[in-house]
Amino acid sequence: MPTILDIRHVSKFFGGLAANSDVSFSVEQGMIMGLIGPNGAGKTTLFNCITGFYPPSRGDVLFKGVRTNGLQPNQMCHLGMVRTWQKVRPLAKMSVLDNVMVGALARTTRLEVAREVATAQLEVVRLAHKAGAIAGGLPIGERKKLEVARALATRPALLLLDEVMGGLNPAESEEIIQLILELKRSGLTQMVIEHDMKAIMRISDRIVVLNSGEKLAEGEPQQIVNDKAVVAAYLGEEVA
Amino acid sequence: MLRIDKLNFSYGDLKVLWDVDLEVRDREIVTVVGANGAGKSTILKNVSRLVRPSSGALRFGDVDLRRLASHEVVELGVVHVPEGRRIFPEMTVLENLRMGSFPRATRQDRARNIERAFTLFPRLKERQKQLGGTMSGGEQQMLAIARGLMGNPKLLLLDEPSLGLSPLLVKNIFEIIREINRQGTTILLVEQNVYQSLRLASRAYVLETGRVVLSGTGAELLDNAHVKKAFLGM
Amino acid sequence: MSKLLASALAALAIALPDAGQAQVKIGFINSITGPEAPIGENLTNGVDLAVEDLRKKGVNVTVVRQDDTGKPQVAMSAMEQLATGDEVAVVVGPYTSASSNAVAKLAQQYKVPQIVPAAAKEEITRQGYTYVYRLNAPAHQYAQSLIDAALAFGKPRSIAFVYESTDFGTSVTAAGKAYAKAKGLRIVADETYQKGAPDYRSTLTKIKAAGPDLVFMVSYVADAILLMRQSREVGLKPQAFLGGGAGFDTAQFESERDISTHVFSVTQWTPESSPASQEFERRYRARFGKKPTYHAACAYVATLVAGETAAKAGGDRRKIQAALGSGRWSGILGDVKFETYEGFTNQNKLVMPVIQYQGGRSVTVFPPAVVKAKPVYPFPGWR
Amino acid sequence: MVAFAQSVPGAVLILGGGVPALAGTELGPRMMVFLQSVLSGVLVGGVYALIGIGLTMIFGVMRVTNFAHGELVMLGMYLTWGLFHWLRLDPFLSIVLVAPALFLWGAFLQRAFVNRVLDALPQNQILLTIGLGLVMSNGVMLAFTSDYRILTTSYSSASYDLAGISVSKPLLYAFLVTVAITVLLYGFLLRTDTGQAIRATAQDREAAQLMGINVRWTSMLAFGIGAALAGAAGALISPTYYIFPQVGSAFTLKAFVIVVLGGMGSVVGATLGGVIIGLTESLAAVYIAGGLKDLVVFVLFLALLVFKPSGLLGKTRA
Amino acid sequence: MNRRPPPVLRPRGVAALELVLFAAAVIALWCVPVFVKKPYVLHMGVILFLAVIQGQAWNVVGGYAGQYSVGHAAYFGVGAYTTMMLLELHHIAPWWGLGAAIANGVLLSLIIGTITFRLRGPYFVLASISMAEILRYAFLYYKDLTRGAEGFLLSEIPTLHLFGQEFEFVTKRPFYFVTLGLAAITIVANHLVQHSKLGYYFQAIREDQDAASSLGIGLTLYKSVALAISAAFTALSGGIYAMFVKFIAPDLVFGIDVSVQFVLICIIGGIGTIYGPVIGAMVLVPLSEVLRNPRGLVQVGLASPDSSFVQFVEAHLSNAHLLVYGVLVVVVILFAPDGVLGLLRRAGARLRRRREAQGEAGAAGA
Repeated sequence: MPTILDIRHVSKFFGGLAANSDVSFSVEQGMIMGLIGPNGAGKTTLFNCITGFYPPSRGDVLFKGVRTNGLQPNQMCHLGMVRTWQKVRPLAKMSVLDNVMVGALARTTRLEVAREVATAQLEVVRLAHKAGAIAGGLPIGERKKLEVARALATRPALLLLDEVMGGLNPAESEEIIQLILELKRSGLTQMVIEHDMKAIMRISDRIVVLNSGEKLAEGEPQQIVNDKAVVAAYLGEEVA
Repeated sequence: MLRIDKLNFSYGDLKVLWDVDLEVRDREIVTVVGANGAGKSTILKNVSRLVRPSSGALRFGDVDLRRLASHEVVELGVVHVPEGRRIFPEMTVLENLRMGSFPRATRQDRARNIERAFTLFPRLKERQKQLGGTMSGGEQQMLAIARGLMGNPKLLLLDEPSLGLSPLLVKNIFEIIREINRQGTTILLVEQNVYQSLRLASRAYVLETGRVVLSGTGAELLDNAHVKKAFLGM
Repeated sequence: MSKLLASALAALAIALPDAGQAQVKIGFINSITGPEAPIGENLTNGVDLAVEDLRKKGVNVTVVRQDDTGKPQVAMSAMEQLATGDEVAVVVGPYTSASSNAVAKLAQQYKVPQIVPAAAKEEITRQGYTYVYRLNAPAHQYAQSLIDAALAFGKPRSIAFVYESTDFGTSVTAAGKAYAKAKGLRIVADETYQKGAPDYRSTLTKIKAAGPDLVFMVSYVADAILLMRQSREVGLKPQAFLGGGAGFDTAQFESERDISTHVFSVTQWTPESSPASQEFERRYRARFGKKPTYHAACAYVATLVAGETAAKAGGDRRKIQAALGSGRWSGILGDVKFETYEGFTNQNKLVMPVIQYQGGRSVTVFPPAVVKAKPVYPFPGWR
Repeated sequence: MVAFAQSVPGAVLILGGGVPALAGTELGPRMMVFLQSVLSGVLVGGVYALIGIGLTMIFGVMRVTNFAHGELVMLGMYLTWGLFHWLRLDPFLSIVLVAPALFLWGAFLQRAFVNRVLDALPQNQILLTIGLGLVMSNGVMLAFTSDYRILTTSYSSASYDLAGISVSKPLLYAFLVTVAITVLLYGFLLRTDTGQAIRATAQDREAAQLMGINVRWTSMLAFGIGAALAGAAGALISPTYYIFPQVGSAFTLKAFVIVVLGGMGSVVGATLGGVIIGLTESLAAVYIAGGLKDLVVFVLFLALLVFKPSGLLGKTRA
Repeated sequence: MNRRPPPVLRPRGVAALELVLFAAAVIALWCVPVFVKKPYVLHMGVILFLAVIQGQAWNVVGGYAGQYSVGHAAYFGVGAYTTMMLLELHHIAPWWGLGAAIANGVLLSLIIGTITFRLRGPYFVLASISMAEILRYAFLYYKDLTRGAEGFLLSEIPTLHLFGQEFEFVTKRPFYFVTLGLAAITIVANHLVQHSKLGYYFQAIREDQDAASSLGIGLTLYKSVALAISAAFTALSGGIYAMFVKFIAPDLVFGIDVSVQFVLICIIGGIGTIYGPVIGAMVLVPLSEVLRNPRGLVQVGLASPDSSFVQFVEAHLSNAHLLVYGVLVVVVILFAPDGVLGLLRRAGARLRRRREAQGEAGAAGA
């Protein structure tokens, strides 16, 4: 499988503080890459560096083989990379359909086309029955789905999901997991930040573990679970 | 001393805590462990009245905490050392400490408490004129705890004191927590660092997605396989 | 609140219409509120006295008052209202140059005779308007009288101008600069300032450094006082301070003895000018408890002229216009006649006396024909 | 944040920075003009600083941009004028009445209005305070008409002579009182528990609550103090200014320029900003044009917003 | 029991009804001068329509795109001065002048946008105010170019020859028709913009700039477009205002109160809606006019000249219109942040719910 995203020695400093330091890994087309780590490990910062919200302080991000440092998020979107947010950001006063249409309009200027795409995406996330509702009024589970639908409507090649299951009840989480797996089957590459370990172990093809901004480990889920360093990062050191 | 019954809490429509029961007895160290986002910090915020619960009872001794404002809880002797230290960055170490004894009743002990803080954390004595914001993470954590102690707490709520600290410092902090407890302060500790905090705890609760799934003495839980599973998803 | 209520009730009581008699309706646009209000008050008082006199003569006048707050656009809508809504026969006012000029255009358009009592801007009577009559002397005379006086008293060689960036300030200064140049005076400073930010110390310091023999200032009330205060502060000491009318010729300015003493100003009228004027001053003082300014005198005369003419013409605007053009009146402003000369249309020729504040009151010091006291020149310095 | 460095940079520093440019020449008339305008600028700037400090207190503690700040200055001016006019109370003495009155008024405004929009969109806060400003200025206009008022005291146009440079007495008094108030305020904020509680609230509202600080109360206090400082500034400039209902809006804008210049929320920054704006106005009036001094201030402001958005002393802007 | 149906998209019928109502309103207003001859009524109409245009214009950038400019006087003033100066100094007829006004407004918006769109929140507001103030001071100072505070007084508007007809801009009538037409056009244009990709993007930017950016929306580009559209209409209204009022000066057209008024029209009516500015204008314009000039009521025939209300207002409240604005803003922000329209909508929803509840109760009873 060809590489779609290549992260090379990326560091991000805020003042003197390193939120990411020297992180490297690559994501292959069609896979699901899990990104985990304790609070404050720098996962969201890395997402921000990849999607153009921050320029990396050092290192390069290559998307589809092109160096994208310094590009703006909207340019990244047009290149085919889109993200969701840990804290959902619905366009609160717009309807659900309008939210998704905004995403779809990245690829068309015609509203009818965008409406069709959006309606289809709402079907995919099973939110079609709420098309006319105001986005700000949805319960959290549906807002998370809306985020995904809106991102999908931009027709991405790579989807970055930031804690899309956070705050959901088990049934809702399961629904999202099925959705992610379905998207994978349709060939979409995904990168997933998640705290629900059960879920991330189930869906990921590979996992990168960040700790205090550095890459601690990378491998398949089973490798990660048995990695001493990872266990220590999560449970604290076993001090004799 | 502290009794939480059937506590439910939501951020907007995002439900974070489901029917949490929790008890802290005099002189105990009680630990709440759980993964990120499990709702540990939210319990503490409910106790210190930074947030308002949807339902449930919160009692400190005979006092119904639900009737009080944040600053009144502090005056009762329940002091919350928040996650991320939250020291006042533009104030000196000494000023930060002084703020810790803002409640009128504690001001008379100010000098003595500052002495105690400097004994516990000699580092702070060296840095007393320095601005809080310019100190290292470990120093800030020490300051945050020291500042909490300035309010003569009967019950100290500690939120993730080990977060982002080097292993050596973590060990140090845990020793100090034990010392504080030995001097007579009851402690409710919220931690990610499962092993160390369980080892410290008289009793502990395991929180998973907003629910208490396990409780027992620290030692019991250390041996429980479920704990590891809850954290690593195995 | 209770005061408001009381007057609301009073309003109810007053609201009974005068029945019977044929009336003359005069529109009066004035700066009743706003920065020029202290001057506007003088005009109002003048109009009130004129109405009294007209009633005595059997002319039953109704004055429809409009406040333009000193703003031309408000004055214009007031004029529209008077012309089309209230159907007045003739309009007196407004006070400020900017407002008068704007209203003049409408007066011409709606064919409503307008008598301008005290606005200086040259253009008002230079545009060939046949319905606009001006009682007072225009801007260039302010400047000419003052500069002539200074040249008669001493040998100034240079002059500095400080003026408010308003229509009035700009037009008087423009005329002043032209006249100063013609008289061989060197212009060493030309400084405008904005109303509402009254810190002129830097500007005045700059002028002090330029060392002019004459300092010519144009401003409305509050600024005039502050300009002189700050001149005193920074120790500005020319041969003479020339105040271009308006704010420099008010009771309030006069009462600020510390700073007004020895300042020259120019005026359209002084109480000393004739026995009739003295009588007017006496009446005015008795009625309003203060000294009348030229604004009051001008408004008084303008209203008398308007009322009499309108009464004779039976309120017909066209006839009033004709009568104003051909009429001749005499009173406290001397002889009034609206003439057409040197590019002016319907402009009353008025000699502007120069006054100086001496010992807390103003005295006429120029031209020689009307002099009442000796000028103090050069400026002896601040006390 | 109500930021405090341990040292207080003074106007002396600025004077010292400006003079050497012309050093070596004799005190010719040009030098005199320069020094005179620097001096006037610094004196006026001191009073500006007081207005700015008031605004920055309010912003620092509540994150509310108070667009009615100039109107508070205006109220201070009218109160002073009234006390002088009816009771013959000296404007500088009247501060002891004006500042507490404005304190109460500010605390009331905070409690009754501003408090309700603390969590609203920033633009709604702005509009609310603009609305309050309109109510204040036009309420005053209704009560007092829009006439310009002027205060005449025995020292209205008096001055000291300092080696040929004139020092306006009322301005000098105003400056000295400003310095005294500022020093008292610094002392209050740095040394007292209440003052420190205000700073703590500004730096971290939630953490302050956890220290047992009643943040609702500190917010009211901060707004009250901010208003009192604005009122005091109004009283201080009354003897050298004129007073009319709309005088406030110019001060609002100026105060914002000052506060942004110094870094929003920084008291030291506001002090510095006030003096810089006073100087800029004064020098611009002399070396560019009197009619352009306000324009120069705004251009400076925009340039700063664009190139150094955190202000001269500010660190970050979240 | 019947479960409430899921919310559906607005049916086409509603849109059609809206169109019909809109057209009917415009036609009805168009006929007003046939029946009402009083110039004062037409005068009020013109002021009202201008306010509608200004509110619509501000709404594009402030209401839809969420960029709270409190410096729109800049575009208004530039529009007014462009039209007036071309006419007075170069004898260029105002219909060309208005085109130039729009062009200058757009040009200015690009400059201002470049500077201010880097800023957010209060900083953006302050920067926008500053830009208008800079222009005001510049127009006051450079009097060789602008005549400074003296301003411009319109001499005469040339006769317009169009379709073989002559139009004289002397009375209020032609202004009434022109401003009514433009107000209608503005509303339609705004409606079209909001129902296009642009409109969607503007709203997305308002709701969440970061989210919008991540969805492929170039923030600077689309904010600039919104500002340019807004500036164009504002400049146009400025040009017409100059022609109508016949006098302009820097304080009059560049003042902060002008900018604030534009915002108020939208806030009071309902921000970010097509009819909000219309309602806002309908509330604000008559209100301020009655307070400023209560005798207008007499002219319109709504009050007798001797009525105590007129006398009272004249005696005490003639300068209170800004006070009332202030009170309105405070009340609206505190109690009806969505404006009058939002209030009406909420009341409507409550009524509908009550009726539904009654219907259900009735059904249950039967």
